[in-house]
Amino acid sequence: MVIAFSIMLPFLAAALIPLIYRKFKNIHLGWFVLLVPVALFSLLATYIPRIANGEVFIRTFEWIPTFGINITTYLDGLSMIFSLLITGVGSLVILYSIFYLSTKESLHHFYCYLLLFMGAMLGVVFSDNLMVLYVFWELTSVSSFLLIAFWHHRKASRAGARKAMTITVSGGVAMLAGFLMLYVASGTFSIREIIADLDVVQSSVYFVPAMCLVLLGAFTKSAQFPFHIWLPDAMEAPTPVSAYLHSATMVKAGIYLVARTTPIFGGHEVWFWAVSGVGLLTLFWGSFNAVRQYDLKALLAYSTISQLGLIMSLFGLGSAALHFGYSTQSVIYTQATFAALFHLINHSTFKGALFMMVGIVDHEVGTRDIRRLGGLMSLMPFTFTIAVIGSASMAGLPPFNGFLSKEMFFTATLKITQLDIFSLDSIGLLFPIIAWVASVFTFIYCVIIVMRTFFGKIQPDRLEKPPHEAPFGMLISPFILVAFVIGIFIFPNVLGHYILSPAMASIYPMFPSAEEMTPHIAAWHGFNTELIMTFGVIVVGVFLYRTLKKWRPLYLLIPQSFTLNAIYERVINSSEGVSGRVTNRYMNGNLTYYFVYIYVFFVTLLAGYMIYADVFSWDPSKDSVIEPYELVLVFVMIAAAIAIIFAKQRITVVLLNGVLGYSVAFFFVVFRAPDLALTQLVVESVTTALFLLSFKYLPKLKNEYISKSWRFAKVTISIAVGATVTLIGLAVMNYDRFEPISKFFEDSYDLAGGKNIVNTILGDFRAFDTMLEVVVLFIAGLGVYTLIKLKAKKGDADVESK
Amino acid sequence: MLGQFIINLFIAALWFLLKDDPTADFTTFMSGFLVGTLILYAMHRFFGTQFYLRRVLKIIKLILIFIRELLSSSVSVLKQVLDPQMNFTPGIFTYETKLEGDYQVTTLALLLTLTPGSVVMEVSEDNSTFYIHAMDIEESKETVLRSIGKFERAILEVTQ
Amino acid sequence: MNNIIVLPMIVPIITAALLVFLNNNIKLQRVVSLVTMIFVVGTSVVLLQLIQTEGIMRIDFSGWAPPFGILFVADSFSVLLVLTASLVTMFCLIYAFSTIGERHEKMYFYPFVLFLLAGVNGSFLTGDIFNLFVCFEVMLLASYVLVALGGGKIQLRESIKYVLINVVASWIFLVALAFLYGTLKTLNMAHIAQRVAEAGQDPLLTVVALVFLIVFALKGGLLLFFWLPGSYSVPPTAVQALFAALLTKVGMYALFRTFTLMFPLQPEITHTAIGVMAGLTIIAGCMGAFSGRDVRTIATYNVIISVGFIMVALAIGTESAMAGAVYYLIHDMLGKALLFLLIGTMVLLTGEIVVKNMNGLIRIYPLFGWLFFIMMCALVGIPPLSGFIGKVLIGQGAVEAEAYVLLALAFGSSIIVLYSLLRIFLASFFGETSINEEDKIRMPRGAMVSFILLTICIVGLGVGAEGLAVYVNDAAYTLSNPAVYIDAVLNTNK
Amino acid sequence: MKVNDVILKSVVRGVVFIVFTLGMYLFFAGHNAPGGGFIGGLVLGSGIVLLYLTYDIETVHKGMPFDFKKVAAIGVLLATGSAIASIFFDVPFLTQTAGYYNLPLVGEKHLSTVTIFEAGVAMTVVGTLVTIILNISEDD
Amino acid sequence: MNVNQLIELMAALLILLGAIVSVISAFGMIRLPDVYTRSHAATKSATLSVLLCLFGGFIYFWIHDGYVSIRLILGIIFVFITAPVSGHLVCRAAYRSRVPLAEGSGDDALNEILFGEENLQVKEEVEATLKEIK
Amino acid sequence: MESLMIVLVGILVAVATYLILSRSVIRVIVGTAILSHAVHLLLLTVGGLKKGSVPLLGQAAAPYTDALPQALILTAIVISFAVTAFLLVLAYRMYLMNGTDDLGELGGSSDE
Amino acid sequence: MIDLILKAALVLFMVAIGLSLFRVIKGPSLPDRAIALDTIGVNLISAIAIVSIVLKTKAFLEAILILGILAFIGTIAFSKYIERGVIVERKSAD
Ligand code: NA
Ligand code: NA
Repeated sequence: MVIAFSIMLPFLAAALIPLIYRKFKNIHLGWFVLLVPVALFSLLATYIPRIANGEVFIRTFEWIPTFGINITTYLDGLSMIFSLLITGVGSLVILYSIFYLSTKESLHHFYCYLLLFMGAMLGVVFSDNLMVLYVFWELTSVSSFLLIAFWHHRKASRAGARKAMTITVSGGVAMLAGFLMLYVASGTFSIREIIADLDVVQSSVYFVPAMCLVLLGAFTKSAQFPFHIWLPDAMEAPTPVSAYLHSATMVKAGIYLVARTTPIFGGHEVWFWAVSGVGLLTLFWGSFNAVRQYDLKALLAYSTISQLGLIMSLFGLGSAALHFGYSTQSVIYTQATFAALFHLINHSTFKGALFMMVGIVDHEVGTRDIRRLGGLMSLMPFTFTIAVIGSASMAGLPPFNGFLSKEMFFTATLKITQLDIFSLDSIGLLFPIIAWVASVFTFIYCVIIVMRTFFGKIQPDRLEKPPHEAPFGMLISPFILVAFVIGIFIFPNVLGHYILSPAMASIYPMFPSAEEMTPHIAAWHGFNTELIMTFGVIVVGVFLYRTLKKWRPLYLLIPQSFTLNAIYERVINSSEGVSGRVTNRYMNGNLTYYFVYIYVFFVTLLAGYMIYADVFSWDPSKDSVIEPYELVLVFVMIAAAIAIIFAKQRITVVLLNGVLGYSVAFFFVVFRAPDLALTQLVVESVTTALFLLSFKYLPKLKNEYISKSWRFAKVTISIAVGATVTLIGLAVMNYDRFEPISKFFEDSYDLAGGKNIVNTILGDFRAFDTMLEVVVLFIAGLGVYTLIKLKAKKGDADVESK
Repeated sequence: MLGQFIINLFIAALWFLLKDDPTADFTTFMSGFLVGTLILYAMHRFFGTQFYLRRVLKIIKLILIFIRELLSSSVSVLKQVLDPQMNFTPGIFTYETKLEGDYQVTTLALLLTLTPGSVVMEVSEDNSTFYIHAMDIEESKETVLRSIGKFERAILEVTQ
Repeated sequence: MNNIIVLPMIVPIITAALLVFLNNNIKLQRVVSLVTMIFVVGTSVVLLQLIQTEGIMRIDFSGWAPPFGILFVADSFSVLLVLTASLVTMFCLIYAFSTIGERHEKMYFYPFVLFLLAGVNGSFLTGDIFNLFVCFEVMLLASYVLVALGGGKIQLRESIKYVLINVVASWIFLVALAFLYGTLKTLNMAHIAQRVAEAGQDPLLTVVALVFLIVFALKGGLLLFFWLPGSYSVPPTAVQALFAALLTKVGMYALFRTFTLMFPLQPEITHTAIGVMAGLTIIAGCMGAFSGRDVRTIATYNVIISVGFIMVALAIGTESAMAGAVYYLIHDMLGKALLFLLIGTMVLLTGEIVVKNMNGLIRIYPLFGWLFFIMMCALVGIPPLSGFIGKVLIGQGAVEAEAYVLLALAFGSSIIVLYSLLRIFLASFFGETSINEEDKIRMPRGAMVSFILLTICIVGLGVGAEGLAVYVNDAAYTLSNPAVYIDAVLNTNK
Repeated sequence: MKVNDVILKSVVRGVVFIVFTLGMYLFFAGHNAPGGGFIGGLVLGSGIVLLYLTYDIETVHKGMPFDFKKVAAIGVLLATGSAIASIFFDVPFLTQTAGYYNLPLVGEKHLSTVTIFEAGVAMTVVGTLVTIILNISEDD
Repeated sequence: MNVNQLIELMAALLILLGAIVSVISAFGMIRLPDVYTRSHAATKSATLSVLLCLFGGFIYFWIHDGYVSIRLILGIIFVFITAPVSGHLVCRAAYRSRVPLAEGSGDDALNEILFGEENLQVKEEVEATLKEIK
Repeated sequence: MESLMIVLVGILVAVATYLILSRSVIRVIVGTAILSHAVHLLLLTVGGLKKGSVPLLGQAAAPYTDALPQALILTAIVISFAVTAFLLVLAYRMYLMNGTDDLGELGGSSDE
Repeated sequence: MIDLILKAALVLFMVAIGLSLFRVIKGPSLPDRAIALDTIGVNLISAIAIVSIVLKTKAFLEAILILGILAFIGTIAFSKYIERGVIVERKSAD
């Protein structure tokens, strides 16, 4: 109940915002909003001890039980980590935003979206039901969209929002498909139930496809290569949003998903390679690209991508432990997962601080471009402190928490090379190498952040505002985060025991003891390979930073048009172009073309199938005799019909049509249908009269010039259509399995009191048809009336029909 | 004329009712009508007008005249159609009629048009002049004029 | 007596005919048509409830037992559609009250709308294939008039294309009926199903089924949708919305009945064909929506996409796909009506149709903008809005049937839907406002009412999906077990 | 010279009665012989059209001052009304009742609601036919 | 062969005669030189043929079935009355819409009355141009 | 006779198709009219031709020809009449507004 | 015997219709077509009468009268169209 309340509270608060906004105009809306995450954080924190004791909290509320979609809230170690991050970082970000955003902004929108996001994110991590998880998952995309587009008068904001939404929702759709496969394989949407009955899923044909689809969802959300391209553009959002969604929480939803489904998919080769491979690639690509950025926020965005890759790859490495089932050996590989969880938290602390730092700089000097920044150290000492601590932690330097998890990451990559599964023995060495190279780049951009912003010469003329230190309120949140950065370094095992260990139990539910998988974290762990690697990073990093000017042009060697972003734009644009051209080509507004498509389809489908199934049959023996006068009439009709084609004058066309109609009437006579004959005669006459009446307003027939090939096509299509109808008709005539139901109507006199069978059918047996046919006629008559009486006024350029 | 006819119908109906026969049908009614005709004939002088069936007889006479004309001149048109040389000169001529009133004029025009060899193309606004198209103006003008005379007389007889 | 089944069709007809006498009293016309719609909606709800207790209901007109007479059959599938169609029509009428204008109202606008609905409801309810043709014609004739009503140059130009294609399609329908009668010698849909089963659907019957496929594909916009984009973008907004909500649905409904009830026995031919057509429809719709530059083009191609989406369910044919299709049909009627009402109102307010020429509407009309946003999310299938559950169930069916290509196309299409609608939202609602506060056109009050009601339905259908689940499941069960339907119709003891 | 339509007008004055009589006959004969509401309506409509052809719109309208749209609407109401009436007697929709009624003066007669239905059909046909032809002719 | 059969045969022969007349007049429709002459062939001979036919039919039903067909009689009367009106109207319309008489036609009493003024105008114009040329 | 009628129907359908593929609206409308003729004949033919007498009880002896298709055709005739009437008026209104009845010249792809 | 005669007559009527059809197609003037069409109608009347005899039914006799009416109306309409361009007139001002 409490958990459900935690999910609901932000939504309720969001709903109340318009009210509060109107009531308390002179109090910053953020203060009210701040209550929500603070309350939730405190509430959740009370659960920490019980979670650490291995308790879990489950509760099910029925939503759509018919289709197995129920809101099952589930609080365990894994969701605890994330929920604490969401509410904790959330509190700090809102506090920060109170000083960052002026009351002139449309705050009610901002906080509404933010609360929406918070609720959705809590929903994601608390949901056991895959469908409900998906519901909240998409809600995070939506609220993220709204937040990115917060300053929607900016073109870049709109573009960024669109890109983010398109990519994350696409991933979500793929994930949905994956979930559905899991459902079909397992018969349940409950993650716990799936895990409880793993064999069924793992032996199903859907296993690998489902895994890949779920990963697509995770990778797009967590900005993994090559889907990361939305994240830099998402930096158009206000900085608190970037700090919150696009570094601390939402982008980690993908990681959460990977962690959550590791018990299901982990241990499979595809999972291992996909998660760790993509993660490592993202780690490298993000750090590599961060170095070339001039915008501090863009730099942080790429750094976030890179760090997310790091965490992702660690989960991938850790999943290998599941391959063996439980053994003491496997515990070694679970360390990677532990490191992942650890770094997840660490990253939130230092990256949150850094984002806020950048926000402060932006706020106070009006630019984030490192080419215009410099020398701010003395003017903004507190901000500088935050920057140094955050960057150092990110670079993996002691005495900050980043150092600990970074070392553990190196350990994991080194350990994995020892495995002889998944062909790791041959190419496993790539892991530590790439990890190291990426760390070098990480080091470089961390140095860039600090050096280019706070050292060097100040350039006041290139800044928007005269620089000075940020107001106190704005500094509170980053300082709290920085405090965590240091605090965790000092007391890592508190975190390990109370927070990380229960999460390990969630990821490896089949392993008996979580304590066993919880290593003792120590800053000093001997003079080992990892430490050498760290030294190497520093040495090479410093060297490369010094020579940055010399090798930076190397980035230019990658042509602008080959960046992923450019390719994305190009694919979108060119497919838009192609789609437009193709669509306009066939939907060209010319009715004749449409008829050609229809007829060609008609002939292809029907004749095609008839040839395929050999449906032709013809048996004239049952036919009635052909009287000579009938034959003559048939020829008259054919002659009239063909003459219509060649007729030059419209009146000829219409009169010949009349001849056809009269001939049809005569056939009705010959074939014993008196009512039809009467009706047809009158109707045909009236129709002909209507033609003549409307000729007053219609032009004379023109000589239609048509090319030979088009005429040939027309003739071919026409003959094909006619032939198809004829062939089906002949086969139909030869089909006599069933007796017509009409015998029944021959009792019309007894049943309906009429001797004219046709009339009794029309007036009684099928009177409903007649009733409606009268309605049809009436509509047509009324329609003709309105068509003539209600004319568009001339010069009335109504947009309605533009 | 109409009055007499209605009385005749009335008598027939009376007869029909008086018979009080459940199987009464059209023949009963016809016999009643016949009886009525007899009665009317006996009493027509009281009405001060002609016996109405006399006019019916005249109508029949008119029709007979017409049918004879129709047949005789049909043959001539058919001949002309089948004549390989097609030796005739069509044309339009006028005719002043003595008849007056819409119905008289109309009847004459109908009869004229029905007889082959002539079609009434226009009637002047005062209903006095017919413009007639003739198949063979030289030959048929005479015969047409002769028939017109006959028709005019017959029509006058009927309507007076 | 089950006479109640006929009310959703006959009451609109009678009202329409009565309104002809009131054409100068506009207020009264509005009241009467609204009351009629409320009545029809109420009747449908009652009917839906009755079916749950009494099973499939039918009314044999004049008391002639099937297969000889005409009858209406009410199962959950048809009544759900009747209910939705009537609801949507009611909302569109409310919209029309404040937007359509006196000229149209005096020219029998309301009667034509009611006739349209009568045709639609009749098509959903009839159990006789020839009567289906007649009901189609009632609907089509009304739509012909509505599409051309009061039209200028372009409206008439598109109208004639629409009418001509549909006329040809109708005559092909008759050809199909002739072939059907020539082979099966009966017209009652259940009886047809029985005879087809008896004959084992031999190839000739499949040919007949394929002719019906072509006919209903034309009507439903499945692959043969060429009439659709032009005609959907020219009439007045209320009419556009009605068209978008109702017209293709009737064709799709007929396809469902044809290939689940009457000709279900050669799925390797018929359902494969439907699957291929559905896939191509999705692709074509996506291309159109993706490249569209004006709001109407984007909206109309979205209609085409959803046709493909729903037909994927038919091609898949599992029970969950059927349930999904039912949900999605309901969702799509509501959603497309709202979409067209909203974009029509955008055009009305700005006098523009090209997306990039409208800007910043959300500042002037905030609620309007957010309703658009919600509608967009619903159409994309973002939970917990209406498109979600249908999409999930269809996807589930696709997975069960291992129809991965269709699954990919169907799910992929929602991304294009998103992309295309985002284009509108971002460009037209977001961005700098180009209209001054003073110059702004007042939002018609009735319009807002209809938007809000439709949005409530959309949200309600998503969040309260369970509320409909019992009906939807029943509908899906009947669709995948035609014997239930056949038995209900041909069992004369009832 | 102005056109003199004396022949046409005189003939039509007589002929139109034949047409109307035939129309009525067909309408009533329908149940047992060819005919019925639809054909009857068509023939009656043709008769009215014949009048319009012979005379001008105003003259005919003076003699028949109907709004033919409303005639058609009444027809629809009659047809649907006779159908829906059965609902109130708790018999299936569209059920036609027929019976032998002893009417004063006319005697025992076979009367059926089908006749009302067919009358509705006929009126709709007449109304629609005339509406269409008149409106096209009047368009300018 | 009894009397009835004989009469039936007569009726059939009447019909055949009607058919022959019809074919000949249709032949006339093809052969004759202008509308007016063709209308002679059409409206009259065709009328004659239909009358023969209907009369034959009337007799046949009367004799064979003992059925006096009021409808046939009405039909005969109707055709009788309306056929000439049709012929008259079409010819008049043709003339007024300036369909020319065939080459080699004789007098044309109508031309002057209907188109007199116009003809005069045309004549004046022609004379004026002739003067100019001179 | 049935086969001959089916062939006739096929020919009419072919002619109708040819006309429907024309550019002139009048030809297309006449095409639809011819198509409806063809369809009515087809409906009549599938019911079987000359298999019985006129479906009037008492006036002819059983067996009667299949009356059901006749009733269907009657309905179809009425509907096609209604449609054609509306179509004609729509066509000329369209012509008066657009100044052309040529479907090729009308143009109008949806993204104007 | 009678049957044979009647069928021969029918064939002749069909031939007559065919010949008239030629005139409908060929024209050249509108009145030509009108006349030819009228002739076709009248020939159809005869043909229906004969078919009625052949089929031994009275069911089609109404058709004869109707056809007569229609041919008449049609011809009036046609000739008015030819003559005045309009079919149904408004009361002329003078
Ligand atoms: Na009838
Ligand atoms: Na814009």
